[in-house]
Amino acid sequence: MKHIHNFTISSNERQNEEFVVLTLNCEAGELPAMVPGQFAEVRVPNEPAAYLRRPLSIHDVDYQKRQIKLLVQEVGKGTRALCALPVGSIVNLVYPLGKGYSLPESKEVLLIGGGCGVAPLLFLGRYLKSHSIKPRFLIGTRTASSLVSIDAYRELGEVMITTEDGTAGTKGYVIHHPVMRTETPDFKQIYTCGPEPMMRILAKYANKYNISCQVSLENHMACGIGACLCCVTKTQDGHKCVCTEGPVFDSKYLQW
Amino acid sequence: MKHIHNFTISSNERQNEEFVVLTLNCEAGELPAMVPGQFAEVRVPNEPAAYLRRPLSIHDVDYQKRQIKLLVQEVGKGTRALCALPVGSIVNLVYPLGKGYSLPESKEVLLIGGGCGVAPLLFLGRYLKSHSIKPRFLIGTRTASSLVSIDAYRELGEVMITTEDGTAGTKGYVIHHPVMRTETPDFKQIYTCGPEPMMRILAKYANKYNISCQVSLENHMACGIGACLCCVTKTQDGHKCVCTEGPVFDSKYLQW
Amino acid sequence: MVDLSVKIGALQLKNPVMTASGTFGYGREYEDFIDINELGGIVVKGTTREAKQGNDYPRMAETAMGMLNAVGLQNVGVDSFIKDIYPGLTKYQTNVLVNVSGSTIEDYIETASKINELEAIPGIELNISCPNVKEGGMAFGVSCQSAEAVTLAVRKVYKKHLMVKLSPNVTDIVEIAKAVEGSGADSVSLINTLLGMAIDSHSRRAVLSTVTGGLSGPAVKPIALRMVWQVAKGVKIPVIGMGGISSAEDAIEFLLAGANAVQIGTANFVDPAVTIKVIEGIKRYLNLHKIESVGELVGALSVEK
Amino acid sequence: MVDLSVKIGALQLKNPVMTASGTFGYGREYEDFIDINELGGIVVKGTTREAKQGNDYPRMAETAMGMLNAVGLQNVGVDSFIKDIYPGLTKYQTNVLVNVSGSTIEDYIETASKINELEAIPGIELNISCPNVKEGGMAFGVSCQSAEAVTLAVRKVYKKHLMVKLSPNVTDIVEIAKAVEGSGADSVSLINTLLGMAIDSHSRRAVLSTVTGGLSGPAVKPIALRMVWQVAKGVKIPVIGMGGISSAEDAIEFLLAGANAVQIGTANFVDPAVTIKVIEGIKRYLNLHKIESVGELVGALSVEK
Ligand SMILES: Cc1cc2nc3c(=O)[nH]c(=O)nc-3n(C[C@H](O)[C@H](O)[C@H](O)COP(=O)(O)OP(=O)(O)OC[C@H]3O[C@@H](n4cnc5c(N)ncnc54)[C@H](O)[C@@H]3O)c2cc1C
Ligand SMILES: Cc1cc2nc3c(=O)[nH]c(=O)nc-3n(C[C@H](O)[C@H](O)[C@H](O)COP(=O)(O)OP(=O)(O)OC[C@H]3O[C@@H](n4cnc5c(N)ncnc54)[C@H](O)[C@@H]3O)c2cc1C
Ligand SMILES: Cc1cc2nc3c(=O)[nH]c(=O)nc-3n(C[C@H](O)[C@H](O)[C@H](O)COP(=O)(O)O)c2cc1C
Ligand SMILES: Cc1cc2nc3c(=O)[nH]c(=O)nc-3n(C[C@H](O)[C@H](O)[C@H](O)COP(=O)(O)O)c2cc1C
Ligand code: FES
Ligand code: FES
Repeated sequence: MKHIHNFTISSNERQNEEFVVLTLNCEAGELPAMVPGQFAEVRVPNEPAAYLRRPLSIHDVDYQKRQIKLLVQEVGKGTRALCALPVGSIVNLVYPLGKGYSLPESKEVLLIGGGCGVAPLLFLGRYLKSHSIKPRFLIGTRTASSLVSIDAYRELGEVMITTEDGTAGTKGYVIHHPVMRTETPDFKQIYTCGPEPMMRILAKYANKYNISCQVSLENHMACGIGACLCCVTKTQDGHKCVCTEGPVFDSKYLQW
Repeated sequence: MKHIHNFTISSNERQNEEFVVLTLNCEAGELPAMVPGQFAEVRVPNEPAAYLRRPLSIHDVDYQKRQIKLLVQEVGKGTRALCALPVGSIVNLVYPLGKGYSLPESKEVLLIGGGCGVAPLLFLGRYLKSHSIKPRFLIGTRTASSLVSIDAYRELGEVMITTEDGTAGTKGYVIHHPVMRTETPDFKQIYTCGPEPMMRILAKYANKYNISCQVSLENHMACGIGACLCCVTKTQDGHKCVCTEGPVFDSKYLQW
Repeated sequence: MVDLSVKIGALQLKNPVMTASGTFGYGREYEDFIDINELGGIVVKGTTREAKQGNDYPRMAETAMGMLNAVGLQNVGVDSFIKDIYPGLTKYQTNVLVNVSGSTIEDYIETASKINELEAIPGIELNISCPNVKEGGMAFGVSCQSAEAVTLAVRKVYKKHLMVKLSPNVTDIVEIAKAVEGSGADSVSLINTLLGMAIDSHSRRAVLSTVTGGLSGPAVKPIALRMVWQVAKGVKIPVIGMGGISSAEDAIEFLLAGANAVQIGTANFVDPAVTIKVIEGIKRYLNLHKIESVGELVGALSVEK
Repeated sequence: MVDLSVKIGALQLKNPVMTASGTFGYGREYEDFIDINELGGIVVKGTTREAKQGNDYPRMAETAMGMLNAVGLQNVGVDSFIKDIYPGLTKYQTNVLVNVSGSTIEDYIETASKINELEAIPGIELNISCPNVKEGGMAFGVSCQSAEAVTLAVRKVYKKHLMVKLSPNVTDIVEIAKAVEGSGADSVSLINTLLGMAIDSHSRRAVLSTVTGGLSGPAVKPIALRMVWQVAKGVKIPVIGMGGISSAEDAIEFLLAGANAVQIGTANFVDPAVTIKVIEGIKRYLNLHKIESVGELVGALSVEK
């Protein structure tokens, strides 16, 4: 069941130049059950230039504290305004939306994130762990200082890193990491979220090695609930809405 | 010379349910010289519904501290947003605009304010006093709790009050106050700002007793600088812009 | 108790608030947020003779207090609508209208006559104003002759309430409204979206795959209100007003301008419960102003000085 | 150094940023805020044969990211303009265009021929699109025949740059643009305001004394951009784009859509220094993208997928 709830910002932690983690407390009471990969449509308060809501992944959940976390990358007017909100601000969310990641058939999983695509992977890691699956993370960024929440991932499992400039981990893209370069990958399931070019390469990789691959797509959304049909992606069954049929898809289902 | 300056809100003092006094510090340096009755076009920050600037009178000035005060009555989206601004907020002003009140020929003056029309009278009182004219105030409101800044006026001169419900001062409108009801008024100049019906009555009164009367008009403004011609009022010379030819007019000049 | 009910020809609405086609899916998308049965009516997605895949992605762009869309009438087609979707709509205790689109007059006739058979659908909204498909829609809505032709043709096969949705992308919308009135329309609804465009200055590309798209949301309200006012003065059939309505005040403005009912579109995306809030707000307004029936507001605008 | 200069027919602009008529007074209103000489040009207030008192108050209403105005061409008339205002304009080192309005073709001819004599005025903008006066203006701009007639007539008496300002309140703006091109216009500017309306729901009255008025500001940008794109593809003469421009990005979008220059209107009210900021922003953009001349942006929109 989807909800419209007001949340109060209880902390606003800047991670680096681009990223902020917002912790939101639900004013309305209990949080509904959520699945990693699901997202919220967030109303940006006090920003004349952001009329529509902004889709943001559930980064983390604490049902007991009635808290969710959002990891926000500042890319434009709406995300900038959100990242500037002081503690105590009220934000309105429509959530939880979309279909999240599903549990793997094999326990050998690799979670691969790039850019703001790392957002859903924390919640996913926690979720997998609670299902006795040990997550391993492969995080790719431009440079060391763009890495966020690494400590939180480390608490859950092994973290591998690539940076384009080599300032941390392996130099290059995620696909250049040693774990990806062996002819006998030691994982059977990829979960990924990040820039589309990265995910397309991973989808190809997964095909080649006959690995299952769940990708989470970004998309321009107006409603987030399947009503406007703005957010389509091409699938084997034609246009499908990313907001309701996704954002997580099996890569094989997409016309990539 | 008109300016575009950023100001920082250094205090936000709620007077009562409707009124707030904002103290603004000029970030750019020295304040330009201002005349009472002049106004600023204030950009309302973070309010999607207020696209255009809002005209607000200069309520008070402290050149040394580089401070101005605005007295804001909450009547709609823009004024509500301004009254909610926390200390430290930045607001942008185009100012000082329009023609203010001019010095009287006689020293016997009465300053009459109603509603948010009291705003320019504090600055005017101070200004008159600095020109060795003792201001007397007649303030009319709906009810006692709507009175604002009375102590500040008292510092400058005698303050007379009328309230519609009789909860303070004389019961009725300003025109019902004893000072207005004698056949030999002891003042030769009225300065007024307030609801138009009140000012029209005062203009008639002034005509009858051959008293000079300067009124400050409200008006829907887009630019505040004489460029759009939206803010006209009918005068003896046809349509004139309230923002540049006024807001203060000699009541005889208006087609009332 | 104030009376919120209105009549649009033979349609009895419990209140004047409907949802706009293409913004409310088939109703079910909003069931988690509101009770659909509390609405005056819903207009479901634009439906065509054959299934349509719609336009390529990207299909939307945000603009100042509005949005452009270029969905292009993606829908399952009338047959699949009747088989798979209609059964789910019969449960609603409100007026469910189907928005009918087409590229040729035959398309419109075919779709309308099929929907004519559906008991639980008391009316259709004839979309002759969609700016997002090359072949059709808007072409019909921008000339009197073609608007007349398609309305006459559909009127012959469609026996229930025939609402015709007008395009704002015209020099004289009253002329078109009169033409469809003269051709048998039971009511007119307006406005559909205004043809607009968005460009990304840095990539130097059009934002929408179709380059141009339809503008909706608060930005268009002043234009919509003007057109509703003009049309309401020009025709005798009921007028359903829309374009940027996001609050009870907005809705009341349209009623005052002469609309007998309103539709809410884009605002549903910003607040999925907006329709119910608008209904509550209209109730409050009537109580505040001591007006007994919402019908008294219709056309009650005073334009004297 | 990037090259910001553009040519509009015989007009040499130091940059593509002009101000829009009716929003910039006679320039002097902005002298405290910016150096007028840094602008590509200014278009002064709508000028008519006789002085006009304009419409009654209220003349403006704020709307979502925009405003309605119903000024109604208040101006001193062409004779007083020449005597009292023109001398003050001669000092500007930029293109000063006069916006010419009228109710009859004779009005336009009379005003244009008088302005033809003014040495310091290199061009006029023929306003056939003002929606705010009953008798004239827009009536000329909404049909090809009348647009043609007035352009032809003025072309005969006006020898310098003749820019014709188009109305967006039409079904097919390209058709009108082509008609004025064929009648001797040197350039077209667009868009003038869209006809809109505002209502105060509580007083149940129209906000404007004239009931309807002209909509401008960011709200209309998507529509303006679309029209500029269509017109630029349809005519060979230069196109001057406007409608909601408030930033350098906005201005660049219009250039990409095919405008050779832009005008800024309503945004001047929100920020009296906006024009200079837009010029600076265009400069920054060119440097960032390593583009040598602003002319390279004109029509450079990519619409391939
Ligand atoms: C399901 C989903 C989950 C997401 N999760 C996160 C998250 O957890 N953290 C995060 O930082 N971001 C996330 N995003 C991306 C985020 O929604 C966009 O960055 C945001 O909407 C941009 O808004 P803005 O106002 O800052 O940008 P704008 O000023 O509107 O635009 C800036 C740039 O962003 C692009 N853009 C705008 N909206 C979107 C959009 N919806 N999708 C993709 N690009 C867009 C524009 O084309 C433009 O290039 C998610 C997107 C989706 C669809
Ligand atoms: C020269 C001048 C000086 C002023 N000085 C002060 C002052 O010192 N303190 C103060 O509180 N107010 C002052 N006002 C009035 C103030 O500008 C308006 O109350 C304000 O603009 C309303 O904005 P809003 O967004 O709150 O209202 P909106 O939501 O825009 O509208 C609410 C109501 O206010 C009316 N309104 C909107 N704008 C104006 C306007 N410019 N003039 C008159 N009515 C308007 C609307 O018609 C509507 O009925 C002054 C006005 C002028 C012209
Ligand atoms: C995403 C989207 C899809 C739409 N699809 C349709 C449609 O299929 N048929 C139709 O007649 N109108 C369609 N419209 C137009 C709306 O029904 C409505 O006329 C318009 O959006 C103006 O109202 P609003 O400003 O309240 O949204 C669509 C609008 C949007 C935003
Ligand atoms: C207050 C006001 C007055 C205007 N007066 C005129 C005018 O006299 N002549 C004219 O051609 N256009 C006039 N316009 C239209 C503008 O020049 C411009 O075409 C329109 O506002 C769109 O641009 P913008 O969105 O940047 O304001 C006026 C616009 C406004 C807001
Ligand atoms: S965003 Fe509206 S359908 Fe997906
Ligand atoms: S507000 Fe623009 S001229 Fe007065």
